[in-house]
This record gives sequence, C-alpha cells and structure tokens, in this order.
Amino acid sequence: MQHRLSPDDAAFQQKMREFFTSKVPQDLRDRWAAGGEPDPDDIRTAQRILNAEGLAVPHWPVEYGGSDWSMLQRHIYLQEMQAASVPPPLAFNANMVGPVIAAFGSTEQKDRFLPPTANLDIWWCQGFSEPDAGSDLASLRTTAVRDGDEWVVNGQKTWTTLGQHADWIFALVRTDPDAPKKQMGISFLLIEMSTPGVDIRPIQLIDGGHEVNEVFFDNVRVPADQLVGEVNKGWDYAKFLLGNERVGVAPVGSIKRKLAEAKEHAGSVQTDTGTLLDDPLLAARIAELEAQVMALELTVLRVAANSREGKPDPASSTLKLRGSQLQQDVLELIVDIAGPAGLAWGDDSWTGLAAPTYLNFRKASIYGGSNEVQRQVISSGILGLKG
Amino acid sequence: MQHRLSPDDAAFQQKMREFFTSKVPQDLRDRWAAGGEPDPDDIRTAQRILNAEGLAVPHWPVEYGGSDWSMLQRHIYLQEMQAASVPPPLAFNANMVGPVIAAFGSTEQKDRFLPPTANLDIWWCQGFSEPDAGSDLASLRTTAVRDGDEWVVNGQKTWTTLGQHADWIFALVRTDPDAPKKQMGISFLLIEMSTPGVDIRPIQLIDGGHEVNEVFFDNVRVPADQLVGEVNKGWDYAKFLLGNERVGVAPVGSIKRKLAEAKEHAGSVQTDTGTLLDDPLLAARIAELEAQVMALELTVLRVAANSREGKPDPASSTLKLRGSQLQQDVLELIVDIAGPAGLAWGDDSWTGLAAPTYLNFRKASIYGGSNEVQRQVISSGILGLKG
Amino acid sequence: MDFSIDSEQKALRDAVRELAARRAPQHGEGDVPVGPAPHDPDTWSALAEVGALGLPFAEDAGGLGASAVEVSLVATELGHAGVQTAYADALVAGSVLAAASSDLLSSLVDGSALVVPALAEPGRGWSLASSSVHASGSGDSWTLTGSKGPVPYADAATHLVVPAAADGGLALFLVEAPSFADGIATFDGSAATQLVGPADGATALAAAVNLGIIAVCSEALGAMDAASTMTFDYLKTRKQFGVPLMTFQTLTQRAADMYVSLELARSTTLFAAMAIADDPGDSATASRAKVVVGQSGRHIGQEAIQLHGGIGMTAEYAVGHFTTRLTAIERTYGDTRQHLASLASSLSDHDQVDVLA
Amino acid sequence: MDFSIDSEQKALRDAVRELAARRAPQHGEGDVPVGPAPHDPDTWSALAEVGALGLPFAEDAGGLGASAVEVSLVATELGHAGVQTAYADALVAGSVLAAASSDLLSSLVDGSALVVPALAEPGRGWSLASSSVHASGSGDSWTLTGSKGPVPYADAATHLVVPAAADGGLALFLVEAPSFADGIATFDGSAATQLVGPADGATALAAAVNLGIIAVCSEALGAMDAASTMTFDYLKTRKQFGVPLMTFQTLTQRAADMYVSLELARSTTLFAAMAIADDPGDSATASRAKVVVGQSGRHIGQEAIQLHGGIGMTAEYAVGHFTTRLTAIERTYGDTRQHLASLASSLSDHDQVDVLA
Repeated sequence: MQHRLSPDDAAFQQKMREFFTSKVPQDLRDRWAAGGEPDPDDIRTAQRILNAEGLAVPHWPVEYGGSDWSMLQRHIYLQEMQAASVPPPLAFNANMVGPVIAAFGSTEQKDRFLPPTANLDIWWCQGFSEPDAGSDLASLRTTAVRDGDEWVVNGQKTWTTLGQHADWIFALVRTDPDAPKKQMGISFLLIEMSTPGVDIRPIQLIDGGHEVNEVFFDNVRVPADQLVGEVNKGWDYAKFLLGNERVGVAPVGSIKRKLAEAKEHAGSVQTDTGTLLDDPLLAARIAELEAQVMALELTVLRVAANSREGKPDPASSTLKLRGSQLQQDVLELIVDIAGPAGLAWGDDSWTGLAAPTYLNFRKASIYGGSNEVQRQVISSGILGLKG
Repeated sequence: MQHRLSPDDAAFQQKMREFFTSKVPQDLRDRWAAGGEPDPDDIRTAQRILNAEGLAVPHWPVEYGGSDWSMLQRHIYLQEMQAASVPPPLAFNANMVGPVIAAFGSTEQKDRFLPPTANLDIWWCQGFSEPDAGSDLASLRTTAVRDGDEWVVNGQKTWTTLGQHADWIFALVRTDPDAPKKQMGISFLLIEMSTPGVDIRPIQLIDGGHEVNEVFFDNVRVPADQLVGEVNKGWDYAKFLLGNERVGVAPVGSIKRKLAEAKEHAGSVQTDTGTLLDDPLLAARIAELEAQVMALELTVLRVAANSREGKPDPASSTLKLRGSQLQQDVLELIVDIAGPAGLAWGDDSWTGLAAPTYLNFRKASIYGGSNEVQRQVISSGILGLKG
Repeated sequence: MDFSIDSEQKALRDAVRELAARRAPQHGEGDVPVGPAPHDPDTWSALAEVGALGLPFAEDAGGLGASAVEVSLVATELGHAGVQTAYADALVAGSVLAAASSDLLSSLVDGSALVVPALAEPGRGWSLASSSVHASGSGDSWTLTGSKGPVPYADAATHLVVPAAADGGLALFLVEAPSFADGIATFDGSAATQLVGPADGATALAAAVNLGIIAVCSEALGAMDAASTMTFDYLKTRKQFGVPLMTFQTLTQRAADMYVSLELARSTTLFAAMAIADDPGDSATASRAKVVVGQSGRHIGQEAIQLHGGIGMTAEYAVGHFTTRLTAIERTYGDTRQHLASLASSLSDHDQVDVLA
Repeated sequence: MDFSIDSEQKALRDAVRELAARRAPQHGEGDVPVGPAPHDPDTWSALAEVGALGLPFAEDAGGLGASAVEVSLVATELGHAGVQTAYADALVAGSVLAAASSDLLSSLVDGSALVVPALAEPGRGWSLASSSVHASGSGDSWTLTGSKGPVPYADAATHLVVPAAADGGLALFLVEAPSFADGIATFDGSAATQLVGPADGATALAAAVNLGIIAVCSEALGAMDAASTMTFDYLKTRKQFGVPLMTFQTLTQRAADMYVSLELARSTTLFAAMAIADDPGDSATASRAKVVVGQSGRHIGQEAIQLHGGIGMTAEYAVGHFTTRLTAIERTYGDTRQHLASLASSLSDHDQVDVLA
C-alpha cells in the first residue's frame, strides 16, 4: 500500500496540470466554470485543443488516438481537467459511440467515424430513451425495417442531451419485433441528423435551459453500412457503453472544484460576525462534504485498480450513485450560501446561477440510469440479492 | 382554529399534572425516568394508584372504568403522565387485551377479566409473533384444536415482552388450518401462564436486558370459554387491537422528557469553552429535534381530532413511524452527549445507561409493526398505492 | 387546541382557491416562464378584491381584522396552484405600516400601492439584527445611505420598507418611488420617512417577518401538497416494465415518507399561524415552523422530481416548478440553518417546547 | 497510489485472522456478555506473540518497524471477528512511549505491561487541547493533581499515560500502578514521570491519537464488513410472506446503500492508514477518516439491525454486538461532530482536499 504518487505519476500530473491551465484559453475555462448553458463552440474548441495533443480520447485504442495509460493516470487526467474547468471531451463522442465503434464497428466504420468523432468534427447525440420507457430502456419501440440497402426508421427518442447541436445520432432501434425477449432484436444504428424525416424538438427544463430534446423519426432511410456490429445485438453494445468505465463515472474533479468555489463564496458573504465561512453550521457542512468527497475519490482510485474493462461493471454503479448525491449536495450548499441573493435569477453571477444550477442537476440522479437503477445493479450484481 | 386550551382543558391539564406529580411516589418516578430494565412492582404500584383514581383505562367503556374524554384530553393525560415519568398502565392490559375483551368478549369475560386487567391484578402478555413469521404475522403456526370443552394448544410464540412477569397471555392461534386465506382460521385465546405445558424462556437483548421471551405451548389445555368473540375471527380482533388508537401510539411525552434531559445533561458537560449546550453543532441538533418533536405532537393532536375509533387506522402508522424515529434520534443524541463517559457501561448513571438505552430502542422501529410495515400501511391505506 | 376552520374561513379559502385556479400558470408544450415570477397586476388586484391583502391588520388601521390564520389559508391556496405573488412581502411591509399607523396601509390593502420590505443586502448573509444602511436625521427629515437588495418585486414596488441603523438601534423607514439597478436599491442620502424608531424597530421587524414566515410556510404547504399528490397519482398511472410504478416497493415506501413529511409540515404550519395570530412576536414558533417546513419542502421537492423521473425535470410539467418554489422559500426570511442557529441560542429559555399552553 | 497489500502484510493479516477466529466471542442460546468487554490476557498474549503490539514503532525503540498500515490490517481482523481488545489504546500509549524513548515500550510490545492512555475526564467532553489534571515539579520529580476517566481497561492497566497541564502547555506523564474507583483515576499529588514536555506534548499526543483513530476506524471497518455480510446473507436466506426477504425491493435498495457506505469507509480507512504511516501528525486526514467511518458505521449498524428485524436485537445473534461496538467506536477519540468542528476550523488552509500528493 502506498498513498503517494510515484515519480512518474507525479510528473504526469504536473504535465496535465500545465497543459490544461496553459493551453486551454482562460476565458473559455472561466465560462465553463461559471456554469449555465454550455456554449457548443467552447466545447468544440476545447476538444480540438485536447485532440491536437492526443488528449481527447486517451481510453480509445492507441491506433485511433488512445494512450496506454493506467487507471490512475486516467483519473489524474480527469481530475486535472475538471480542476482547471476545461470542458471535457463530449461524452457522447469520447465515452459512448467512440468506444462502441472501436470495439464492434467494421474497419470501414472505424476509419470513417473515429477521427472526426475524436476531433468533434462530428457532434454525436444519443438516441436511447423513449417517452414511454423510462428506466425500462429495453422496452423501446422505435423500429428499423430493412428495405434493400437501407433501414427505414420510425419512432421517437427523448432526453437527447445537446441534440440541437448534433450532426449525428447513435440510436437503439428495434429490428426484430418478434424476438422472444425485449432485450433481443435491438440494433445500434448511426443516423445523420440531416437525413430527411429526422425532426428535433427542444424540451425546456425547470432551470429554463434547453439541454435535452425529443427526436422524431418519420420514415428515415439509413444506409445499411451505418449499423454497428451485428443486427439484433444492439443491446449488448448498449450495455458495453453504459458500463464502460469506472474512471470518470463520478465527476470527482468537478465536485471538488465546486466545493472549493463554495468555500470561496462563503468567505465572500459578510455576516454580523465575520463571513459565512465562520458560521459553525455551514463550515461543518463544508467540512463534511470535503470528507465525503475524499471518500468518493479514494473509492474511485481503489476500484479503478480492479477494473474489468469492457464489461458492465456494478462498481460503476457505486460511483455513479454516490457521485450524483455529492454533486447535488454541493450544489445545494451553494444555494444556501447564496441565500437571499440567490432568490433573484437571470444574471450570470454565481448567486444568480446557484438555484437554477442546483435544480438542473436534480437530473444527475435520474439521467444515465437513475439512482434506483444503480442500487438495483449493486444489490443484484455485487450483493447477489436477486429480487 | 384555536391553539390555546379551553378553560376546561387547561383545568384538566392542571388536575392531571397535580395528580401525577403528587400521588405517584417521587422515588418510583425517578427510577422510571432513569431507564434501564423496569421494575414490575413499580409498574404494578403505579397502575393501581391510577386505577384507584379512575385513570388507568380512560379509553375503555365507562362502565368498566373508562372516562368519556375528548381525544385532546387523552393526549393531555398521556403527555402529563409521561412528563412526570409515571410508568404508563401496562399496554398489554390497558391498550391491547382490555379493549378487545370490552369490544368482543362475552359479558362473562368482561366481568371476569376487565376489573383485574385494569388494576393489573392480572399481568397480560402478548402471544402474536412467531419465530418464522416476522412481519408476516398472519403466517402463524401455533394451533388450537378443539377437544370437548377445551382447546389444545401447541406451538411457539416469541418477542413476548415482559412475559416473565405475566399471569396470562392473549394469543393468536390457528383454529382452522384449512381456511382459504392465512388471515382466516385464526382465533383469539386467553391462556393462563400457569397452565401445564406453558413454558417460557427469556431472550437476552444486546443491552443485556431480558424484556422479551419465547413462550412454548405443549398440549396446553385451555377452557373453551377463554376464546374471545367468535372462532376463526381472531385476525379481525388483532387488527382492531393493532390499529386501535392514534393517541398514545407515539410516545411524545416521553420523547420530550428525554430531550429535556438531554439538554440538562449537555449543560452539565464542561468543554474548553463552556458546556456542550454552547456547542453550536450540538445545540443546533437539539433545536432541530425540538422542532421535529413539536411537529409530531401537533400532528398527534390534529389527527386525533379526526380519529375513526375502532378501525385500523393508517394515520396511526404515521405517528408510529415518526415517533419511533424521533425516539431513536433523541436517544442517540444522549449517547453523543455522554461522549467518552458513555463508553463505560454497567452503572445506573445517565452516562452509563446512554448507549444500552439507545441500543435497546432500536427495537422501536421493529416491534409492534416495523417501520417498513407502517410505510406500507400508509402507502396503501392512505395514498392508495396498491403494489 | 382546534385545527378546524369555521364557515367564514372556508368561504375565504374557497374564494381564493377559485381565484388561484384562474391565475395559475399554464404548462404544456413550448417554453414557459421558470424561476421567480414577475409581479402580475391582475392577480394582485384580484387578491385585493377578495380582501386577502388586509386580512391580518386591524380594522381601524384599514385592515380586515382577521389574522395570520386567514393569511395562511390564502397563501396555501396560492402555493397549491403555483401562483407566485408578492403576498408575503406585502404583508411584512404592511405589518410595519400597521405598527406605525401609517396611512399608506389602506393603499396597500386596496392594492393601489405595492409596498415591499428591502431586507437583503448585497454581499451580506441574512440578518434581522443589523443593517449596513445608515439613517441620519430626526423628526420628519431622514436620509438613508447604503444598499439593499435584491429587493423582491423591485420592478413593480411603489414603496420600500427599509430597516436601517439609527442612533439607538435599528429603525424602520419608508422610501417612496425607489429606484433600482439590477434589483439593488442604493440610497445615497435619499429621503425617507421614519415608520418605527430605534426603540421598537427590531421588535416590529421581527413581528413583521414572523407574519411573512407564516405566509411563505403556508405557500410551501400548498406547493408540497400539490407536488405530493401529483407524485402519488403518477405512481398509480405511470407504467414501467409493464406494470404501474406503484408496484415498486422502494417507490411506495418513499411516497409514504413524503406523506409523513407533508403531514408534519401541515400541522406545524397551521399551529404556527394560530400562534402568530395570538402573539405576533413569537419568533421561536415561527423559526420552528420555518425549520420543519424547510426540511419537509426540501424532502418533498427533491423526491417529487426523483419519483417522476425525467418528466419531473421539464418545464412543461408542473412538479418541477413546485420544487423550484420550495427551493426559494427555504431561503426566504432566513434559511433552515439560520433559524436553527437562532433557536440553538435560546435552548435554555425552556425545559420543553409546550404547545398546550 | 496503491491499495494492494504485499505478501508480508498478507501473512500478518492471515495470522491475525486465524487468531481472531479462535478468540471470537461465542454466541448462541443463553446469556452472553454484552457491551464493553473486559481485558482478556490470553487474547492479549496472542496478539503480542504475532507481533501486533509493536507494529508501528521503530525497531530501535523496541518495535517491529512496520506502520499504521499493518496496524490497520490487524485491527480490521479483530473488528471483523468481534474481538474487543485494548489494541487501539495500547498503541496510543505506545506512540507516546516511543516519542519519549521510554524503556517501557518493550514491555508494552511483549505484552507484559498494559499501558493505556487516560484521556477522558469526569464531567468533561472530549478534548485534546486541555487537561484539568495539573502537573507540578521538574526533572525526575513530578506530581499530578486531578481526575481522569473513565479509563479504558482500568481493571487491567499496569500504567497510564496522562496528559496534564504543566507550565508552558500540555505535557504527557507516565503513572505506574494506578488505582481506580469506578474506572476513574484520581491523582492527589501522585508521583508521575514526565514522558514528553510541554513544548512537544500536544504534538505527540495528537500523533498518538491519530494512530488510535486508525486502529478504531479499522476495527469499525471489520465490524461493518461483517455486519453487512450477515445482513446480505440474511436477506437471501430468510423467508417472509413465503418468499426470501431479498424479494422486497425496499430492503435490497437499502442493502445497496449499506454497501456504498461500507466501500466509502474501506477506501478512506486504508488511505488514512497510509497517510498516517507517512505523517503521524496528519490530523486532518485522521479526522476525515473518523467522520466517514463514524457516519458509515452508524448507517450500517442501524440498518443491519433493522433489516434483520427482531433477531438483530438479540444477544444470541452477532449483528447487534457489531452495532454496539460501532456505537462505541463513533464516540472514541472524539465523535463525528467534534472532528467536523475541528475540520471546520481549518477550511481556509486548503483550496481542495488533495489525495494525490
């Protein structure tokens, strides 16, 4: 057991820190740190700066831009990126469709899609959820029927995050409605958003933003070479994608940065006896969150060392569950610190963004597998409690 | 709406307060307040003092010693009794078997049992739970087979509180093993503990005490006139008994007294800067508990006014659930206040009793219908959520 | 101790329920307003018409001679319908005007003047004990220096009630036709009228804010009730994995906990309204209510969204708006932590909390 | 950053696991001891024999030259088996003896002396900052006046390490053959040997208690692991309503939360052991570990009983004993609240908590 970084890892950490803080423009990082609705150009700019340095998709195969890093190094990379408020490479590209294409796509698909995916020349969005499915993802009803060299897609997806900026969508579609189980008969299809018959409608969230969308497919004709892997095996690829990694599933670096900001904010709010940072109850809450976030980060580091890459991993559920809780707790703390100033919305000050940001991140325990689903994965997958 | 007591109720309150604090001996009340294993003689003495004044069984029919009080008066009576640390009339007598006999027993049974039950000349214990049943009370397997003028009882009961002091047990027994539903075919039987074939074994709890027991029945012959109400209707009587009342289901007065003691204790523990009562975090926790207990008491008062006497009542579940939580929270607070002194057990000081008492009352969310069962009653009985 | 309402109170409640239903925000496809709502003169006039604005003030001061109990009934209905107004703020201001026997109270009551309190200060946490705005002058001639804000409904306010530090303590002032920049009112030797002098300022302000606390707690009660009911209904009707959500025990157990939180908040809010009606200075009861309602509101607001899942996050569905409002209310007139700290400092005043007095 | 253990550490762990299994309390029908356990000389000798008592102390001081990491492995096994000992206390005392280069350390390590710290004081809350026991004297001649207690394992202790107020600050003293009344040691001008003077007393004491915190956190980790595993197994095997308890989703969801608590406590305990091995004075990390383990232990201890139901309350079943021990550990060497208060006072020392240093 050893808690200090090896000299190599310490050097790696230093290199990452220098890169993120010197090569990604300060104004871009400041905008990202402030929160609110993200600027797609900032996301593109950041990812291209990273990609130019070979840092956009380090967990991909080396031949497509990956780096052969240890789990610890991947954690350090993410931690430093988040600490520097660098927008992370778009998750739909870097963590979702990219790894699926790299693992299951044809050589042609890899060569066609992976380079622009790494460089965010293609902006991907995810077409998994459907209006009547909720946590029961596999009950999806969007269909794709083969017609010659094409698939004809009909149906509707929802909760498509940042879909309004997307060039392409990767979608789960039902290609065999007669399959004996709902998880069978599903395929993984790549669809260009500009294809005739694709329509998108933004959904307004309670913070006023529009980060999710409904996507409608009306007789959308998709070339057959845009189906990834085997027909009717799409559920396997989706599971691969969803349980893909332990590192990064809990946004520890972002949570730590937000908590550090919370301390700074608390120190800036005057009270009758000093600042809010001197308030014993508030300070104890901050200290508690620091301890709990430390426990989460250490758990990320500990379980990452035992990762079973490529298999759905119930340990990820632990990190997703706890990560979303702590993220929500820290954002709620900031609403408390903002206090009466946070009752006014509508400007980009930290007080004005506190409540909408808190409300926005209530999604963290719903999207990407609700916390109830994560607990179910833990109880059945780790504890062997089969209901 | 009116939050002050009417002159009549205020006078009633004053009368109760005077009675409990002047007529029940101080040394007895001090022993009760200290906690630990209860002395059965103290319980007998207290109940007889109350009964002599007509205050042991106020919610019984007037002809058997009851008083025609309002729900508010019953609350005041309990509140003052608990505030004065008077041992309450034994629940098995006053709140369980007594009301059942009064409602469903024959005139003969009423005359035979109710007076000694009110006066604790008979000490009753409860024979409902069985080792393999848990929350599934209706799956009980103790049988009673009719043989002439007698029922022959075989089986085992468990979690029989204070059974070691009991003269009689009221038991649910299966009288029709072929009934189509497990809730049918159960009868409500009164059994003298001295009957041949009744055996009792105390169960030690984690605080070291012996307040619960196993009771074994080996061909125990019970006269047929000791069956209450109709044969095979016992489950109805048990439901009546369990959902009998809203007032008293949450021990608000006891919780408030313990919380007041906690403050006193905290004020007695010196710190580097004063006493524990000056510790901002501890004081805030006490303030929070005071507010939460107030909310509970007000809810008792509010729902009591709408009581549906005699029917199983999901509102009781709200009070039982929240009452057990707050009771446990206050007892845990006292362990915190005891601090390092509470690490030593074995004397009757408040510090020495803090941890064992806290541990003992983990039962509060298990016995008498676990909190999970209470939530189930609320969700199905009040919210209409039928799983 | 009696939690039931009489026929007059019931008539008031029904009238406001009907009013609130008409003024309730409409959700549905397409963008809707989110977050704090601007002042709506039509709703305000309607409230004035049913007499809601004058309820707690004595008739000889231009009020209706009812009490905080009636305020609570009104605010609960507004909260249940999701109608945001300056009701609580106007009552805080009105309470100070009443204490000062100000003629302006009648204009507040009839809705022609919108008077709100300016309590928050830029860069400072919530405090009723002090003010960084300073007052100087005497008699009819006072000036204020300093800043207050964000001021609720700043865009529409015709007058402000401003606590300011004066010789001898906190005094309360009236500022007419205030001007704002980004919701902040800056006083630069601005003229003001003294409403309550330093001898009584802190007491009058505390009583006024206690009334405001009753109003926002009641509004929260209505919002919690609506959000809970929507959630229970959703669990009954929404299917997943081929069965209604209420088949999932983890959800129904949590629904039961929501119900318990709601009932605790209901009892406490009603009691606090009665207590403040009886003694407007009973800040301990107001603080306890704020704590209980704050915790219940947080619990119910968060669970209402979580149990709904994604739909609960959307602006086209009402439940998230209730959570938004509950989030704001918890930080209005002092948050849970601040009220706990205030209660914590007076634990030695009493042996037990006595609700049967 | 590496959480894996080497073969030597694994051998130590296995040896202690075997030892602990032999010394574990037997439950079953009939009465068993509950609550704090008395000193058991046989278990103590066995621990001395495997070298457990000397692990964190330098070889030239009579120790084994291992570290807090090995202490953690030992204590985890004891906790998992439910074996209560003076291990943490002896290590706190030993750490002070080592700081003082005391010859007594070798007797502590070989088990012939039982040296424990006397930290608590009658009628006073937990504090490492002050002592109401006063020391006077100089050089080899010191006397103590005041009381300490309850002292752990008072019945068996051969020596006490006593922090006392001396000129210039807190100094640490050794008292031989102490006498007790009800676990309280009263010093009435009693002779004592100074181990660490006032210049270094507070620092040495903090480092010693940090080691004790590692030991009790690790013991708690073992207890949580055992209680959780028992609970998960119970849910699999115990039937109610005709089906295994694991059919009830509300129970399995709560089991998942227990598992999360356990894993957080595990990571934190292991890390804190490494950190204290590296820097015995890292009180911030020790406090954070105490907080995380305190909260996890409380959660798991309470849920383990609740999910078992009635059987979990009985002394004949092990799970309640684990909860008992977890309850005690949370209040040993400062409770969660006190460590939070300590951490809260130093928030400005750092921007973020950095575990990758």
